[in-house]
Amino acid sequence: MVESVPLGAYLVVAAALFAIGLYGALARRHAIAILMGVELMLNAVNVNLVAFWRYLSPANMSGQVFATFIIALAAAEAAIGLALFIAIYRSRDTVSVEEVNLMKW
Amino acid sequence: MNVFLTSIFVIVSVITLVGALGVVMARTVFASGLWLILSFAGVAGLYVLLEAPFLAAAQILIYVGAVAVLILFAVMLTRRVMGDPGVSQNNSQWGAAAVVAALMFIVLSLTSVQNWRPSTESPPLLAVNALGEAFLGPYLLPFEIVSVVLLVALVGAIILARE
Amino acid sequence: MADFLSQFMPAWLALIIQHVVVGAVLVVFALTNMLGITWIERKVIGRLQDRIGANRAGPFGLLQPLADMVKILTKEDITPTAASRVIYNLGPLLVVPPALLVFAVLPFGAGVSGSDLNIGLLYIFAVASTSTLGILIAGWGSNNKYSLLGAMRAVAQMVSYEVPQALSIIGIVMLSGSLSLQQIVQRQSEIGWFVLLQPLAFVIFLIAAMAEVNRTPFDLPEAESEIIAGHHTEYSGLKFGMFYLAEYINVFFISALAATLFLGGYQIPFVPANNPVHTILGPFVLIGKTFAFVFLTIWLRGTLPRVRVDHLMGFAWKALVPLCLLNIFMTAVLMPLVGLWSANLGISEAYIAIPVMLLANAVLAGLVLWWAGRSTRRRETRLAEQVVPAQ
Amino acid sequence: MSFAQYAFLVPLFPLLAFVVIVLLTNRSKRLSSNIAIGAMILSGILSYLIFFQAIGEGSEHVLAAAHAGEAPWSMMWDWAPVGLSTIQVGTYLDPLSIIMIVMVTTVGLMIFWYSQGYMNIQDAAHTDPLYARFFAYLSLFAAGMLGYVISPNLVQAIVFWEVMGLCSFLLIGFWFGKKTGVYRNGRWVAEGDANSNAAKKAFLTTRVGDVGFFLGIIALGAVAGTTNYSEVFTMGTLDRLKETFIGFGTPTFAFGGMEIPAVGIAIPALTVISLLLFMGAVGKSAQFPLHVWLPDAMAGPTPVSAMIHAATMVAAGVFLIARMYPVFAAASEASHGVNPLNVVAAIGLFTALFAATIGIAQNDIKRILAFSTISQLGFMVAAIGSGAWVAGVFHMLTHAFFKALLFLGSGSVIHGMEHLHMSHDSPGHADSPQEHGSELPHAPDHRATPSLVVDANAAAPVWAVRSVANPDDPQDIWNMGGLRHKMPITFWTYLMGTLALTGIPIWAGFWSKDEILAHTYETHQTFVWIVLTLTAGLTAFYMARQLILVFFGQPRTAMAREAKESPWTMTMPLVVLAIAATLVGLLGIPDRIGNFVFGSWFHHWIALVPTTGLGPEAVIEAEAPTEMNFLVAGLSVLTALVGWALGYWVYGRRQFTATERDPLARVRFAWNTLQNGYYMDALYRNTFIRGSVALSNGLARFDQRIIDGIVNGVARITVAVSAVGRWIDTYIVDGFVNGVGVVTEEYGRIMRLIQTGFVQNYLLVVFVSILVLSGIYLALR
Repeated sequence: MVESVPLGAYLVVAAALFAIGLYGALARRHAIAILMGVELMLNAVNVNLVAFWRYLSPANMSGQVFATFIIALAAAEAAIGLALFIAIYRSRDTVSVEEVNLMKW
Repeated sequence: MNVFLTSIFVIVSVITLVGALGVVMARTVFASGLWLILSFAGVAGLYVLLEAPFLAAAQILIYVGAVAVLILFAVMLTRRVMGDPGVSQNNSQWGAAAVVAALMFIVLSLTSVQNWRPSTESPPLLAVNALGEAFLGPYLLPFEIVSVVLLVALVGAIILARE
Repeated sequence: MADFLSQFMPAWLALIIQHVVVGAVLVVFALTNMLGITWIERKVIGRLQDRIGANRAGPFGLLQPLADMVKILTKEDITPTAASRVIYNLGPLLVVPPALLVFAVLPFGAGVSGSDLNIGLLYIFAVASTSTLGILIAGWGSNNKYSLLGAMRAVAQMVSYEVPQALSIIGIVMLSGSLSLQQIVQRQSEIGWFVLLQPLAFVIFLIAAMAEVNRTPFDLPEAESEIIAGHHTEYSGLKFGMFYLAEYINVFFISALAATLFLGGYQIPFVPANNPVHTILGPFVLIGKTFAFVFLTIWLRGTLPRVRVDHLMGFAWKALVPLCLLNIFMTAVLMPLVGLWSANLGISEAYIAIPVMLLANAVLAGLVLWWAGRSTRRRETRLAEQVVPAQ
Repeated sequence: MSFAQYAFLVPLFPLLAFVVIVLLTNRSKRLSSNIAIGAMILSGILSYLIFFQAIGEGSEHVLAAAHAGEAPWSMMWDWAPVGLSTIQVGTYLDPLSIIMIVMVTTVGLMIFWYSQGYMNIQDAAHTDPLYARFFAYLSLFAAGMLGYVISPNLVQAIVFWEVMGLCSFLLIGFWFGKKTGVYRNGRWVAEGDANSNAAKKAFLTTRVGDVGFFLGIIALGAVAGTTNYSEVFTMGTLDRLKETFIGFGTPTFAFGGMEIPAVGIAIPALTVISLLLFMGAVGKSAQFPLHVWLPDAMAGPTPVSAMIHAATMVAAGVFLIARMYPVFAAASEASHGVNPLNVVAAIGLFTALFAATIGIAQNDIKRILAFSTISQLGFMVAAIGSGAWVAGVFHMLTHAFFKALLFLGSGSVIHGMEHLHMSHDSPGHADSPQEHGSELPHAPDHRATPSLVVDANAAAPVWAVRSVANPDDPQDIWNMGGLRHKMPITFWTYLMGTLALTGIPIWAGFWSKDEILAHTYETHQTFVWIVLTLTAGLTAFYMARQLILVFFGQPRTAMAREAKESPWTMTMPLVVLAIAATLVGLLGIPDRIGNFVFGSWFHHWIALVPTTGLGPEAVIEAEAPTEMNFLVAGLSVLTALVGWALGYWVYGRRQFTATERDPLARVRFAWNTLQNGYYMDALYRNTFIRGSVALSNGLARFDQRIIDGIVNGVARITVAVSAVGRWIDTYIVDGFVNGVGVVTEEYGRIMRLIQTGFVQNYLLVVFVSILVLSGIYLALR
């Protein structure tokens, strides 16, 4: 396993995933789509954590532990975020972040 | 063996990245959600390749089975039920965003590709048991805090979402 | 097999061929059973309703499933014009794989399973949880508001009942100290079948499993008298067949899982676990136990009325989940004690664990029933007081 | 069989009782109180078994084992890993904590038993509606005290300490619905919430001390690396701490051969820690600046007063000083600047005298006892501060018994006085609005009868001067009289308690008080000795006043005439406690007298100090027991007798009426001062509350007058200058200025665009910045 694929390959894939997620978070208009971008970024981080765990210190479970924490927190974040969007949608009839501008200036 | 695993890795990576691109390119948010599932599944595949089957299963269970469903649910709830694809899905700064994302990718890749020295150890045979011991041993406090955070998120989401 | 094949070809090809063969065997097995179950269901329901059931095609109507299949395959394949074609077709495609994939870890005999993952149970729940996606997509893709509402109901139900289903298993995981299904079965030969140790969990698991696979009394998502036919309103022909197929495979799998987790799986009672007879007879024993559960689900379908939709969620979250948590707590407290006592007394764990756990479960069940009865009576009294003014 | 191994069960039983009562049996009153009492009995039995086991093994052995962290006398479990260290919980049974659990469970059990009668369980119509909850709180409280006493480190200690704080809040405010009022135009007018206010006051006041306590724990943990007693109280740790300073910079540094004092602050660690910990004790044990909560706390039910203010919570503060005595002593030895023990002694001494004088002028039977408690706590604190820590702990022990007895006795008196209200509604009852109305149809009359007077002004002290006699107040000693015949058991037990408190020989208080006095005399702390002896005399005087006005003479009101003896559930605990209050002093009889009985048993039991070594030999006796000094003893007894005689001379010679003024009130100014507790409440109101308001007002005025004045002046000058400059401005600078203005405006308009209120923009900026920074990093690497 370790011989088949170098660590750098995983890191580059994770970097690409992160960059795509970043683009999603920066460029999408729909709040839920932004959330999806953030989820992608979190996944990229997780891939990094697990890859480093596997390649650098497989005996120590810290990498997996933190990946699990991130999964749990991402789930919580998604729940809260979506609940917020639904609440916003109810009161303002839109989930486009450009139109939710009550706090501007 | 080498070629076989390498090609699986390539396939899984391509699935992940294509899924991710689909998320940010799709015309409708619902389609984005579907692509997101593909990407999540690809990440789970990466975990399998990295010999973390527990995380792979957790990824499928939580991301695909729960988060993605939640997102699709929210999409259904926040758009007119049979809504049109709408105007452009991207905002005005998408060009700058693309440049920044590309630069980010370059910077991250530059730092990633170096001469890592992989450890020759293999992961513990009963990784799930080791993980459980890690949670209830050195990481007890973070574990409990995460539990509390989840509980708070649960309550908060219910309060926010109910009318 | 891979070892044998690798004499003639590269190792990776041998591995692929092995996996393909095993997978194909499992898929054929699942499909055959599905056909059998549809026949059994027709016959049993018929008998329960004082009819004879299918008896035209072949002896005892045995060829009826084939006839049904032909009928379904030859129906017109409709795609609603307003529906998004890709998504509409994706739905049925996504429903079947999870139903088949879970068979990979089911132990058919000692050492006989597609793959003995050491996270087997987690794998099952992970894969099973993705089946909701197919339903959601089908509901959305049909572009029909009834389909959508039905799909949302179905998903809400399945997501909710996933929680008690998974929680009811925790006790077993604690007792066997492993997520591997082979190990869980092994453990049951040492400490006794888990149905004796975890009767409450068994009942909860059965209820939640019925809801997971949308069987009566939890078949609201697809029952005709609810929202038309739920998520598969618009589907016909082969695509409807997919849903049909997935549902029956799920019924079979859930039955097999219940048998594996609670009834000792492939084990023959009173035969030691290491007896080689298990390798040969195991699959048949397992199928026998499985069909007992299949019969139970059909029996329930013939007997019980459907749950009302507003009671559905409350039952999962307010009754089953707390009960599961109590069960986990009880198991966690009692099992170390049982280990201690058996070590002190020098008796096999099973002889202490079974009476202790049965007693504890009985006490817990009694308390819960007493409390539920009391609160129900109170609520009724309160309602009665509201109806009749105090004057 | 080692009982000590199971010491964790001692606090666990009451805790379980609390959980069971709250969750399951809340509806069944009798069952709830039985559960609470049963749990207390179990704890008590276990405590006594541990006690006898400890006696069997010898206190030297016990202390050495506890100190070395050996099971069963010291049990530790890891609780929460925090950074590099781990917070531990466990049990630490040294002679001090063993004697404490025995005392707390004994007194607590008596109080639990008594509470059944006090809350009228035998009379269903008058049973307190929150009866079960009361016992739940009491159980939690007992669990808190027991857990605190046996805790092996300060972290566990503060956890249980705060549990006690919470319970004291809940219990003092137990009758939170009860309204109090003022007597106006011949009837009672409801005004305030004395109970809930008292609860809040107690909670907040002790919190002031707890801040110090908490900081002290943090400081100790930071400096010593642990708060486990067995690790802190080693010679090595203490010696290291003596030389440790908290602060910035080094005390001195060398420069070219010269020693130059450095800039910066360095505070000796031990002194700071000791003083901070003492702050906690000051709050909890109601010492001088923070004593104000205790008298108000009398608003709670009387068993609560006995529990909180006699046996347990206030003793927790004294216990803290006794427990941390090695730290105090080490700080004192290190003698960097302030000597913490002197501070302790000074505060205690002042409190003792101060509270005793206030006690003279109180009319409420419980309030007299409250000030007496403060005074006696001051006694103990002063004793520990002046080095007589064994005697101080001994006094805490005896005081717990006789003060619990006195409080319960006063409760019995009040209960008897309320007999009239119980049989038929009183005017006070009818007038006082009931918060709970329909929910509490049969509120007992403790709840309904106004007992404290409040001013309408919310900022006024919760308790204030009794301006007019209130004929319905069952707690006013002027409404009593002659109860000796009505309530004989109460009277005789009360007499025992009074004799013990006033230090009459053979009763418990005498021996402990005398040990303190003898110690201070023999260590030549003459001033301390004189003040404490004087306090003893004052104690005798106000107790004589109370006893005479309550029990002697003729009844002064209808209530007193109708008074009945309390039920046996209340009198039996009184009898038991009276026996204890009489005999418990025998444990500490000095060698010279009691050689043939116990011979300074208490001293030999407790006055041990661990050294660096291991095993029982490592424990040495800290000091020789203080010997009986007949001069000191004789003087203190004489003072007490003088106090009694004065009390009789002023109050005992003739029959008073209920509305008559106190004979001492002729000295009007002094009387009012004392009755208002030296106006401490008013002082706090006028300093801290009004002070902060006044400060803010002053600052506002400063702002308006001076700052604004400066600004206005500057403006005026500017106007003048600009008139001159205007010419230059208009013709020369204008173009330039306009140019600048235009540039600025344009710039501002462009910059405003950055503030889009559009999250994704900000995110973009964040990531651009990250890119720039990482670019710089990569370029420089």
